[in-house]
Amino acid sequence: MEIKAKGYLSPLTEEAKTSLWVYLKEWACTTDAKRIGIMYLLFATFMAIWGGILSVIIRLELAQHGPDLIMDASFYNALPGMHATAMIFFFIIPAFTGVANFVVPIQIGAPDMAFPKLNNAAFWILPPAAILTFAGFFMNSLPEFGWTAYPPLSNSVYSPIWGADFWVIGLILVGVSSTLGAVNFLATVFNMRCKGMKLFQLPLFTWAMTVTSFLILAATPVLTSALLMLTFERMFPGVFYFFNPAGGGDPILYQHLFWFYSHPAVYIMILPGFGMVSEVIQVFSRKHIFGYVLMVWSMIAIAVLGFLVWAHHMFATGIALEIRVGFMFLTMLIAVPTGIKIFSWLATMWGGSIKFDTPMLFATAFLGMFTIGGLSGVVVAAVPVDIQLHDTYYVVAHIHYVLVAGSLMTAFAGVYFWFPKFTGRFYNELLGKVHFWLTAIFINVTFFIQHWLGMKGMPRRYYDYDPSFELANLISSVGSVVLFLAQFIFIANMIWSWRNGKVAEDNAWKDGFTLEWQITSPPDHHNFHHEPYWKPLIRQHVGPDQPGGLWHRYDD
Amino acid sequence: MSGYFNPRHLKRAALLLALTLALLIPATAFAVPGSGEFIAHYTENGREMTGLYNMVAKICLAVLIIVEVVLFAAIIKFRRRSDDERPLQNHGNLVLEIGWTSAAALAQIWIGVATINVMFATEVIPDDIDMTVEAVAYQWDWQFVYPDHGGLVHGDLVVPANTNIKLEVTSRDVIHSIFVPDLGIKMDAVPGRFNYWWFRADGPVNQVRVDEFATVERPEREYVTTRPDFMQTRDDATNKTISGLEQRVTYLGRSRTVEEVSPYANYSAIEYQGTCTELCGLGHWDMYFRAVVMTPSSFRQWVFDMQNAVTEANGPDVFAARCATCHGESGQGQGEQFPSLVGAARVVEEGQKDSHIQLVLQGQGVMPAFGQILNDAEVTAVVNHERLSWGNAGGEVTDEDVARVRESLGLPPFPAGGVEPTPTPDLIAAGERIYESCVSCHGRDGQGPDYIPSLVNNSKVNGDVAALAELLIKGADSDQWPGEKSPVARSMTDFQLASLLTYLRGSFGNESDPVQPGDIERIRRDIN
Amino acid sequence: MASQNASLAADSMIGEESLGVTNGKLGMWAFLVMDAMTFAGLLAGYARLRWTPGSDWPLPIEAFGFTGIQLTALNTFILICSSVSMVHVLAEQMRGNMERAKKWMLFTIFGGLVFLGIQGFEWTHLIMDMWPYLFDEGYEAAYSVNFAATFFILTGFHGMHVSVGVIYNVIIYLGLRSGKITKDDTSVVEIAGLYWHFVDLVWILVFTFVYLI
Amino acid sequence: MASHDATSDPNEGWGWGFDFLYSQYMWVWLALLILTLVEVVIPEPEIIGLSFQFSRPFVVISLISLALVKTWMVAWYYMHLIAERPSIILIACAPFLFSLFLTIGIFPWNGG
Repeated sequence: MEIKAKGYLSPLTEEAKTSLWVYLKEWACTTDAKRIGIMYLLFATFMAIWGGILSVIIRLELAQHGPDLIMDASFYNALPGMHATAMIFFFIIPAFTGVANFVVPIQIGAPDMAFPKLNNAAFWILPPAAILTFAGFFMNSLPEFGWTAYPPLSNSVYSPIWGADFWVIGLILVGVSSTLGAVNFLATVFNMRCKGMKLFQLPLFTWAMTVTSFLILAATPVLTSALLMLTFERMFPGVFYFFNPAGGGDPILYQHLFWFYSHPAVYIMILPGFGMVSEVIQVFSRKHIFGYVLMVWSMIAIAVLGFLVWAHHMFATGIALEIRVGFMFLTMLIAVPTGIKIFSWLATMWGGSIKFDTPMLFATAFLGMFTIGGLSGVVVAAVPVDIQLHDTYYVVAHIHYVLVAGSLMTAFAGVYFWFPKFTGRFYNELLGKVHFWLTAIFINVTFFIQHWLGMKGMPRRYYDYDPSFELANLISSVGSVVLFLAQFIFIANMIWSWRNGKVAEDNAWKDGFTLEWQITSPPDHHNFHHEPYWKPLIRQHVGPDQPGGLWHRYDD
Repeated sequence: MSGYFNPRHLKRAALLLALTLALLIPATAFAVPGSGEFIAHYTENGREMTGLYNMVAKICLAVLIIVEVVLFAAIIKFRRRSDDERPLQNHGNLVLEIGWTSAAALAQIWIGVATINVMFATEVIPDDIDMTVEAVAYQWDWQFVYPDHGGLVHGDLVVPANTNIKLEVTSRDVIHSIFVPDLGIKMDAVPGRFNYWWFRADGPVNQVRVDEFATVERPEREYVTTRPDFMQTRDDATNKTISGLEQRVTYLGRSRTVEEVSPYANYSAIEYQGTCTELCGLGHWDMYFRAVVMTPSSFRQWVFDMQNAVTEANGPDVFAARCATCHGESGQGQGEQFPSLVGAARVVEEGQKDSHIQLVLQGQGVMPAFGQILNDAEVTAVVNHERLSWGNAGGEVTDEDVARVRESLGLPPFPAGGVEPTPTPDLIAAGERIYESCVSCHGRDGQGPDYIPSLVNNSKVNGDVAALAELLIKGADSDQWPGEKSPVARSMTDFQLASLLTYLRGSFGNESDPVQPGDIERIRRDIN
Repeated sequence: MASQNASLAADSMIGEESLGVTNGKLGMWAFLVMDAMTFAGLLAGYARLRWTPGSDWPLPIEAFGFTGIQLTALNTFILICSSVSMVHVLAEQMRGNMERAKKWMLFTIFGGLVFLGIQGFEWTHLIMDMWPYLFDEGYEAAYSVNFAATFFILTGFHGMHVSVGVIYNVIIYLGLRSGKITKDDTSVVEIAGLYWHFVDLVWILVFTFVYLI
Repeated sequence: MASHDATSDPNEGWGWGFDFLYSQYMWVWLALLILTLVEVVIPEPEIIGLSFQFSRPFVVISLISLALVKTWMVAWYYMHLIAERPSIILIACAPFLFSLFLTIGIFPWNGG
């Protein structure tokens, strides 16, 4: 079999040209950030299907009152945690890391990442971590404490199962993988920018990845330390009682440490999406971003404030009133930079020339729907309201509006947007549009009704519920099944278009202005044939008759 | 720009319509009629929180509408019409940027200040707490302890209305969270610490309208809620006008079946559903309890009834409620964590009786200790059920065995505190107050005008209690008493009637035995 | 290969657009940020467990006794000396005195090993003599069991870092001895030094919080 | 200025010459040792024969500030922050800031 491929996809050695096995080995050992990025994306796709299957099982069980699909409550209890773990740690974060691996070095004009071998290692930590994390499925000992793993439920007394130990170790490994990735991104962005590219000239996606890497670097280790303590408590019962009140420990301490990571993790999962949407909106509106500097600073503000709000996940645990007031105010403050970003995107679109291809459709729908998730976040920031809604389906609706309508939709926007660069071919526009409409509509069908369920008092992670909630749950379940099935359109589109799509030019969307659009599609092994340079864009206000960056008005 | 009836434009309009449907309808439903709202209506604090939610939601809705309108306007107005279009560049507008930053900040400060007001109003525990209830969670049920009432222990949260109640929430094993949506109660139950919550429940709103004997007009309560729901889950408690149990819970999970007649049907009460909201293991979804709000007099009656109640322990029922979640309905167990009871050495061997009892009382590993959850009779019943069912033949244990093991382990007896009859002076004091409404006919000394029978040395008063009670409950139109004897006791609680009778039988020179509320309960049951 | 080209290119690209340090140094700093936060999580947990009212926490001075503090003060002294000798490795290497650099490196490794040895002795003493309840259910803990637990996890996690640091330094030493690390490869030694100094820095905090306060 | 420049001439690139640097390292070393001794004495003055005890708040505050001074010295001189650009100093300060947030947020104020 002969491997025919262009650009970075082409085999490096003569041997690999004829042998698929050697070619695959070449991929597995690659240090090329682009190939590693594609591997991240493939891995993330598999994990997304896996997490999706879990979520559909959950929804099917809940479609009707009474146990029907799963007869075993203990299996059901494990599912929400496993779904969350798969989606957060093995889908969204690796998916964004994948796109960033491909795009960030090119956007800053670098031939590769700063530590190519480390990059490969960081990726290869993930599959074994995934196997460990989900080992419970093969061993019939699933951890049943949700993805939050609050002790004492998760300690060795109440979860005396091996699956839980493997899950904890798996999560520590994921943490190591993502911190290594973050170290790499920071070194790359700070040290390997091409000539002329100052920090405040960086494309917004690269900025987003920089801020995200900082978040990962400072937040993930705290989760690691909490999980270390938990592991020791599990392994040596009778000696370590960090979180077990039976020995003077404090269950709330774990929650503090956990949320000190897991709140910034929310921004780890959404900031890259913000960056992607910024790129997509600029290109498809033919306008530069509105208020670039404020956009960057609002990202930094979100990141810093993100470290100061973790206790809003714990308002119902009985922490002191004054502390809750402080955390509430800081939480509400986060809405300010987020609002700035939303308004700036709107202002970017305003007065532009907007072309609604699939990436732009996803970006637009993201704007409309993420706002719902953001505003329901303001609602649950108010302490008395939050206490009532805590651990109900309202919170489920809120996080899914943020993570599905936010992270997932932006990831789709990004993948569609850079697909011509990844493969040198266009995706099928019709399939893309069908995929978009099904996704956008059924996200609302699935998750909107859950706000209502939460306000009526249906708690989360319930195997069975009051029959009076049946209709709403049925609607949500139907929505989730269609939403899940619609994603196969996307996968089919990607697979089909990779071989048969329309061939894309270098600047596939014609209006791309960042460096990745100035090189071949797909890029060659070392990205740039000549040392690139960056001509500073004009970031200040531009009058109607002055030249303005790449697209000044011809004449009207 | 070509004409408006260009088919391409029509197609785009259809797409826009679809986008509108996909985004705007659920979006506007976010905080306007149809979205549903809080159901925490039946406490003062709950109404404050609902009001706060409504306010925040309205602000958010306004922001949402602004964003969506601008978004749609941009979509419609600035879509690309020709390929060589080149828009005017602008890279920012300082005034605009400062404007929306400060507007967002101001809105947040507004919400924040309003929230803090509500927080201090609802969360600071007031000094005048009338009653304390300890809510103890365990895997997987609740236990409510009433330290003010002799350490009474009950599986449902029963409280008097219009009383400041302080809940002390804690857990025996893992983290749970108590949640009564209608009353706006939510607090994590963390092992090793007490969390506090307070509330003042409305209770049965129409308690005074007993059939035709409506005597007091009470204004209808103004509820903060005005928004209709697009889907109704439960009946609105405010719309009921019947006496007795105004609203009953219809679903209590799998381990508790909802009885045909609620155990609280005898009291003037209202029932709400309570649950656990923090993932706590296998039976997390099955931790329902009733939150019952009673009129204060009904509550006194209930306390008395509970203190005098003799529960008959039913082994299979106890097993279904406490053990079946893990060990399976027929003791088959689940996986390695939850061993099978069928043929297990501890369960079938004669010599392991004590160790079987000890395991139930103290628990082991995942298994909770039932020593403070089940009383001796219940432990005996459930142990015997396990030893004699599913083909097991392990020999019976007795209450004495359980008491002996409990003592040898140094465990405190359960339930703590004793069962005390209500003291007679209390009954007389209460009865004297109730008699005030009889004075107009019977006179302060029991001797009214000629046509009213005297109560002094009256054979009915001093005779059979059942007949006397029936007379007062049903009324009479007999030869002896022409005209009608009012059914004054129909709307009285057991406690009230018992105290009235005790007063009558112990005053005006009468010297008959006092009447306990429990007697009245039995009499009422016989009458019906 | 791509990686070689990339690293060559990376080195040649240090200029006004970079932070003025090598990729490796920047990467090590980023790694140290992460490591510092891990310790921060453990130390913050320690603070909470210790100062929760009713925690029954002994005063470390009394719980460890005179020998504990004095022995650990000696250990701190050894680690600081080892740290300063690491500085000398770099200084001598920059001057081209590779023989001296090797000697200082040996001294650094020796310091790390002595530190580990003393800590091992201390752990054994504590486990066998002070806290017999750890392995024998017949004994009762005299004070909060978290005192021992946090002690083990903090000093243990730090000890793990020292061990890794010793191995790292041995690798550097072997590189120096075999001549693979020449006087031009200062950045390799400097990065190893960063890690070693960080271990010292964390020990200063752990020593203060766990033993002294 | 940075270390890689030093490859051409070992005596250049650090900005202030090696002899000075050498002595500076040793001064810092000395200071660290003295501070360590002071740290040991503060909670237990009996070690050097003093018969009084410092008050608890003084012990806690002084020990924490001494530890911070020592860590600063190690980072500033031994880890060469003194010779780095502000951006690296910023990176180095970030975990300090965040762990401060963490500790303050986690500390059991009001009994946790």
